[in-house]
Amino acid sequence: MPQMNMLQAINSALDISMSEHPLACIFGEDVGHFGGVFRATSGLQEKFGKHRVFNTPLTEQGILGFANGMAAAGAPAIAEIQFADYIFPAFDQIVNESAKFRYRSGNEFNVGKLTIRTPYGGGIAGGLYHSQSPEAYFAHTPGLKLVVPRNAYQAKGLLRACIKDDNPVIFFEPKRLYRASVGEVPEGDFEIPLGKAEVVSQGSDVTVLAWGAQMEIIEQAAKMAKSEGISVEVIDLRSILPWDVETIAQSVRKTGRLVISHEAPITNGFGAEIAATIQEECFLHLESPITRVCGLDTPYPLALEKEYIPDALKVLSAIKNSVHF
Amino acid sequence: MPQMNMLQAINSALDISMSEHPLACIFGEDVGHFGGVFRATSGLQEKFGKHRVFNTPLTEQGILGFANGMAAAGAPAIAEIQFADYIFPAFDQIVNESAKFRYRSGNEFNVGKLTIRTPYGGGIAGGLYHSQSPEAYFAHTPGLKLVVPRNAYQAKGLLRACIKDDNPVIFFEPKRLYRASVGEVPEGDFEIPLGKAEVVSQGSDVTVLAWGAQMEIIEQAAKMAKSEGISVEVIDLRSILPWDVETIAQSVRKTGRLVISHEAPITNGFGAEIAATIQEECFLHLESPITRVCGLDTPYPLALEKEYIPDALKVLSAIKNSVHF
Amino acid sequence: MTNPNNVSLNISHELSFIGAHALDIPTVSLLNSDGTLHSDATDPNIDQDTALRIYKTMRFIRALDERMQAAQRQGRVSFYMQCLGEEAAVTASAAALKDDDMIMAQYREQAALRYRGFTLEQFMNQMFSNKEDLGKGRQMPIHYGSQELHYMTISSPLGTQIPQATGHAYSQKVPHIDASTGELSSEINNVTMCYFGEGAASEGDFHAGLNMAAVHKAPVIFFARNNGYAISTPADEQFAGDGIASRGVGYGIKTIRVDGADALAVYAATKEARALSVKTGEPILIESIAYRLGAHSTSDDPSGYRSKEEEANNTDCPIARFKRFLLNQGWLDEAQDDAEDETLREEILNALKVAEKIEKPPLEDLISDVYDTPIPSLQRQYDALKEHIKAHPQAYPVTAGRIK
Amino acid sequence: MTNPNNVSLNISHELSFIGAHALDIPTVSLLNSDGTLHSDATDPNIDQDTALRIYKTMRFIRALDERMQAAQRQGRVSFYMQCLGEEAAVTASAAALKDDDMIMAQYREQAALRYRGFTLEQFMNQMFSNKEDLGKGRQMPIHYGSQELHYMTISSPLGTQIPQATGHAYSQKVPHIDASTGELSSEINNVTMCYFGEGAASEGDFHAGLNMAAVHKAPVIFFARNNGYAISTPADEQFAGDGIASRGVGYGIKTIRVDGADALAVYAATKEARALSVKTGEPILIESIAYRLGAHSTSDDPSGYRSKEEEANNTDCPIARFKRFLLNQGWLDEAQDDAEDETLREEILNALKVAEKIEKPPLEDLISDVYDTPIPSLQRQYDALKEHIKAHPQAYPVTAGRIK
Ligand SMILES: Cc1ncc(C[n+]2csc(CCOP(=O)(O)OP(=O)(O)O)c2C)c(N)n1
Ligand SMILES: Cc1ncc(C[n+]2csc(CCOP(=O)(O)OP(=O)(O)O)c2C)c(N)n1
Ligand SMILES: [Mg+2]
Ligand SMILES: [Mg+2]
Repeated sequence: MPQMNMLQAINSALDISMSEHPLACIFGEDVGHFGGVFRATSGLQEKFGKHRVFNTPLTEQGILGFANGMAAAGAPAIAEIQFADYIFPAFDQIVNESAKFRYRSGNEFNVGKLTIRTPYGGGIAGGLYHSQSPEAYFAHTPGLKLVVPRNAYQAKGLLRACIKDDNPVIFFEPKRLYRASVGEVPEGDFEIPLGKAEVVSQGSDVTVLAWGAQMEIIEQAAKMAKSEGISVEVIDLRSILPWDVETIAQSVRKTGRLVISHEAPITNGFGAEIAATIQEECFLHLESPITRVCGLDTPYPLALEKEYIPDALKVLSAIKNSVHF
Repeated sequence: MPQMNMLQAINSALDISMSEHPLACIFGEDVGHFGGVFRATSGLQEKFGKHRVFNTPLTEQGILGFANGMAAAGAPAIAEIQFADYIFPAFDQIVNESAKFRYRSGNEFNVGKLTIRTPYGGGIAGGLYHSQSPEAYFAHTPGLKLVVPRNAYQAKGLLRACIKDDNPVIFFEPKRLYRASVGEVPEGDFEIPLGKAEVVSQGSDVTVLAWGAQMEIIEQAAKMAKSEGISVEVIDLRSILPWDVETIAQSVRKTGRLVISHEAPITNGFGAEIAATIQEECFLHLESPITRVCGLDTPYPLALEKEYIPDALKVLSAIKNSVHF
Repeated sequence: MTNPNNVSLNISHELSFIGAHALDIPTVSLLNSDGTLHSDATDPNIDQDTALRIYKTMRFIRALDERMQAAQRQGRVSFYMQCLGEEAAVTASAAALKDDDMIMAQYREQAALRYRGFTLEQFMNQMFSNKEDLGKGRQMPIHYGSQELHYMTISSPLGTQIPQATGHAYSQKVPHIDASTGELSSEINNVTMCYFGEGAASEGDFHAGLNMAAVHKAPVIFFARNNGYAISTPADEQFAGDGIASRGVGYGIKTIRVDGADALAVYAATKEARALSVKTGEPILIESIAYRLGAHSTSDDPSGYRSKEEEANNTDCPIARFKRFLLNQGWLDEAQDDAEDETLREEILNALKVAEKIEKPPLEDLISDVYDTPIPSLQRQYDALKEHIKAHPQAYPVTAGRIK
Repeated sequence: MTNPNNVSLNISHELSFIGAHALDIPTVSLLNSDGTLHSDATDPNIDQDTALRIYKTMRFIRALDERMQAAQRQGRVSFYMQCLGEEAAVTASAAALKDDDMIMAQYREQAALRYRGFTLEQFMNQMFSNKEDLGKGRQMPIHYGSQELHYMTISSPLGTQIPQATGHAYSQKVPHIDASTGELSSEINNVTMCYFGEGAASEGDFHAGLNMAAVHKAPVIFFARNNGYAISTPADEQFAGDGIASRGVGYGIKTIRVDGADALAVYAATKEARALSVKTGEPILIESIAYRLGAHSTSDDPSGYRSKEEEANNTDCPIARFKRFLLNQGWLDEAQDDAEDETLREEILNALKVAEKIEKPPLEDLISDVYDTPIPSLQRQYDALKEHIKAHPQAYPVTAGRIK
């Protein structure tokens, strides 16, 4: 199997998707000839033509409005938002339109063919507006699916599933890993099912859960914990909506403990939903409170980013507190 | 004390605020001569002039952009979004701008003088787009304050506090109660502090928590529970951000049980944050899982609204399940 | 414009500003108020069938609007919006399209849907959100939609359909593009028709939709209904340019302004716009000028914000004008028309009585269509709700009896 | 326009479209490339002090840009954006303002801030996000701001400052309105200056900001920097109208297009715009045409998206042109100027070396300014963080030693 980094894996998933459907289009700011500011769409305009892979004017609400209309016409619409921090001008088109299109029309119309790709997350000295992890803003919206890959392999398989899924999906790409995550990825087509978490490594003392770039951090914390004699079950949630309650609950029934970690600010992040649901599902099995290790409740900082982020040391302390409660 | 309905109470708070500061302005769609589609700003243009109380063009992002600029200039900017369902085009201006203005500038600039008023909530046969309760979408945003009054008295006192507070605040008005909630409200100025929940009635078996229009529902459920011998402590959260962890935790430490109810869809609603925090704060005191009685995870429906809403019967069952766990 | 900044290249050494209203934009009108063509007007040569179809659609909508306005006053429906004054703008523009051109409307365009053949029963079922409603009873009255008739279901948030129409139209163009040259290889089959009010044109989505359509040459017709008001907000508190038409040049979009109470002018302009658009792919902006003769909706009373004088000066009925044209042409028998109108009004009342008695959608429809298939958490919520309703059937009379 | 639809009233009976580029918009240029005034040009009669202040600002910014671009290549700062080619557009427009007119810029307008007196140290402290940075080290390099200098802190999301500038300007007008007549009772003290790129002008916020300014007559100058590119996207994939200036008429805003590499033209146009605006309250749109001579930022390489030929055809240096003017006027001594430039470049390097060594902001600044005072939950998070850092000082070397 060839080695690919995450950008190559994404590019490959896009390439296959464009070949699959003659009406499929990829569009967004700078995605055309330039191939996107991170080069995820590199080479695709040359291959599929300027009419199918193109730059848009600089308007996120327009990109999503355009994408909704294209998807409503039955064509796969693959829209890129250059940074997840800039998805908010499109919030109305996503939350009030994409998510509600099928329901409000009684299934006369739908935008199931819509996929939104957007790089998210911190750790790149990006400050307030090149670091946000806005998944929780969308998680309160029935009608959307939300997916976050943790590495190159997952990125290709999950993105293909997102594009083929008949619902509007937002695919959050951990930009810190774009070039850093390299691994074996099949050249050909494959899919990883949406809505299923993955137990990345088994353990018995505590369940630790994250998604996307944060997986690297919790895996590191799990290793540190192991050296202190704590056995951690590491889970990658992968899909935020729908999310895999059963896999998490099963793990927590076994370990009796849960630590959730995400980069976004703690208050009303998606960790809140997981904690709320799991304390109910596993009430009689919990041996310590469910803990969240997350970003602080501030905008994303720059100079003090290291202090801000939920790093492995912070996750490790939470693991220890949970086990020694 | 005079009797006022909630609209009159709001109007009175606005009137006092406009008199207080010569640069204060009220603006939004149809708020001018017409006095707003619900008439909350009725009579104010006549009193303070067309230059201080005025209609805007139909653009929510513009209203909030304009409001941010005015507040940054040091003038109290009181913006109305006609329905909370239409606040999403302004999401970027609120979440990326208002909330981060002070932080990103190192306090060189701030929009503390911004207040956003918007009618929210269901129960008025409004369907998808005249019924939403979007508070949780904003609750994940450090820098904002969020406030919801439950009756006319609270509306006046809290709105005055919002306008005087030196941070951007969203004031969600339960439109179902605009005319229905009538009570004694002081003619003159008074304030109710932000960030403080109120124990509306004391009880010992279970704590039931809500905010805004949903308070009426849980009070009704508490009465029904009482007739079945269950003693309910009823709490009005009042402020979503910052929220009063201490008052809730204290109550739950006493009752050992918590039921949270809100109109918005359950997944990642603000109930999730409360449950996540309280299971951690009160882990050793909880005698049953924290339960949420909320809207279903669908867009807000019309014909089957009665089935959809978290009504008193559903809250009552949750209370009973919690007590008999 | 072949320079990097994409601007015209004439240089001036004199400091002078372009006037705030530098364009002179006329309103195209073809029919006199007496139903005769202006002497110097371009005759659009409308055929008798089309003309009668337009007329009957307008007459139907007027009757429906009057009946439903009254029904709302009686408390039989919760909400209604009339098209009064804008029937010609909507109907004649829809008539200039092919019946399978997608229409993406705002909400006051029921006449376009009727023109396509939406039945009286379908209108009623939607307004009573009963189980026969194509929309499954989920939206407020007047939020119609029909896949079969290529009429996108109405969405309340204003302006959102504008960039959507651009994307929709663009997608229809894609198969007609020669990948090697980037040029059109054939005429495009369909345009997308996008209606919106002069109020909604203030939304950011308007800007995005028109700009993207111009840049990407999407075959979309932007039909701005300037009826003078957005609820209570008059047009001069909505914009300071010369109507909506003055914006066309800012996007590089060919534009025309028409008298929206003149069915012939609207028909002719839209037909020409469509012909241009399918040939070149380019979007066209049409601004229709007609006064909103009625209230914004049943929730409002315009006497609170507009004067009796203004209302008295603006009473132009587009149906009456077009009727005079038809009578002049000898295409209409007035007595027969009156009789048909009478019958129609009875049919409407009867249909209303039928629709209001049809039961509401079943409980399943509370959760279907959120996704293509319900996700597990929603299915669990639904199962719990079913149990709850079964335990308290008296509290949920609409659905309790029908739960399986 | 005194009719309910707020449109001009001329009627036409002929079906014809307004052309997509119906306006003829010239570019105002005053200075020849040799630094002489065009023979038929309006002389703005700039005074020597202002001219020299403009020149020295431009020279400073050019030196700073070159130094910081290199510093980024050396890995000393993470990011930088040059103003190359647009120095005259930014500096001369700022020079036409009063120093206490608020400037709300996009990010490439460091020259305006320098013109106001932002010190070399202040620039450096921001770029190194050290504890002396007015912004407390929270934003990426080049996100400057200064309350004292009336320069609103830069915000990365594009276009957001446009409607904000409208609201800000409107608020400055309020005290000058006579409540009884609604008219201005005196000249307005200040305008608000709003800079943005031709790319950002595609955002919905642009539409909202300009429309609201026109309707509410807010004294704001919209200064569109059309430099041909938005990162890699060329202007002809950004809009299809004639530049940004063609949009003015759509909002009813007086508009002018200037040669942005011509400091005199920019100065004259902005001065005139300001004078109009403080008198009437009305907004003005200025489009500046200048080519982005450099890369978008240090993160990009334009050779991937624009041709060598194009770059070779666009090399107009605004500083050189203005320098020739100054020399012609006899206001500048070239040898002295060269020497000053030399010294300046050394000062910049030294300041960089100082700033990069100043320590980062203290831990408190991680949570201050989220609110006016920290809310309880954030205070708890902070306390926990402090304990954590105290327990692991080696992992947080930047702050650990300074925690109280
Ligand atoms: C985004 C959004 N904001 C506000 C509203 C509330 N609203 C409904 S109709 C309307 C006025 C629309 O006026 P216009 O576009 O001129 O259409 P008309 O009613 O005149 O046909 C408003 C403000 C809405 N539906 N959507
Ligand atoms: C809302 C938003 N979308 C996207 C971006 C990413 N971005 C930063 S600069 C830029 C191009 C801006 O071009 P233009 O407005 O022409 O200004 P210029 O760089 O040419 O001065 C883009 C797309 C952003 N900062 N904000
Ligand atoms: Mg209107
Ligand atoms: Mg540019």
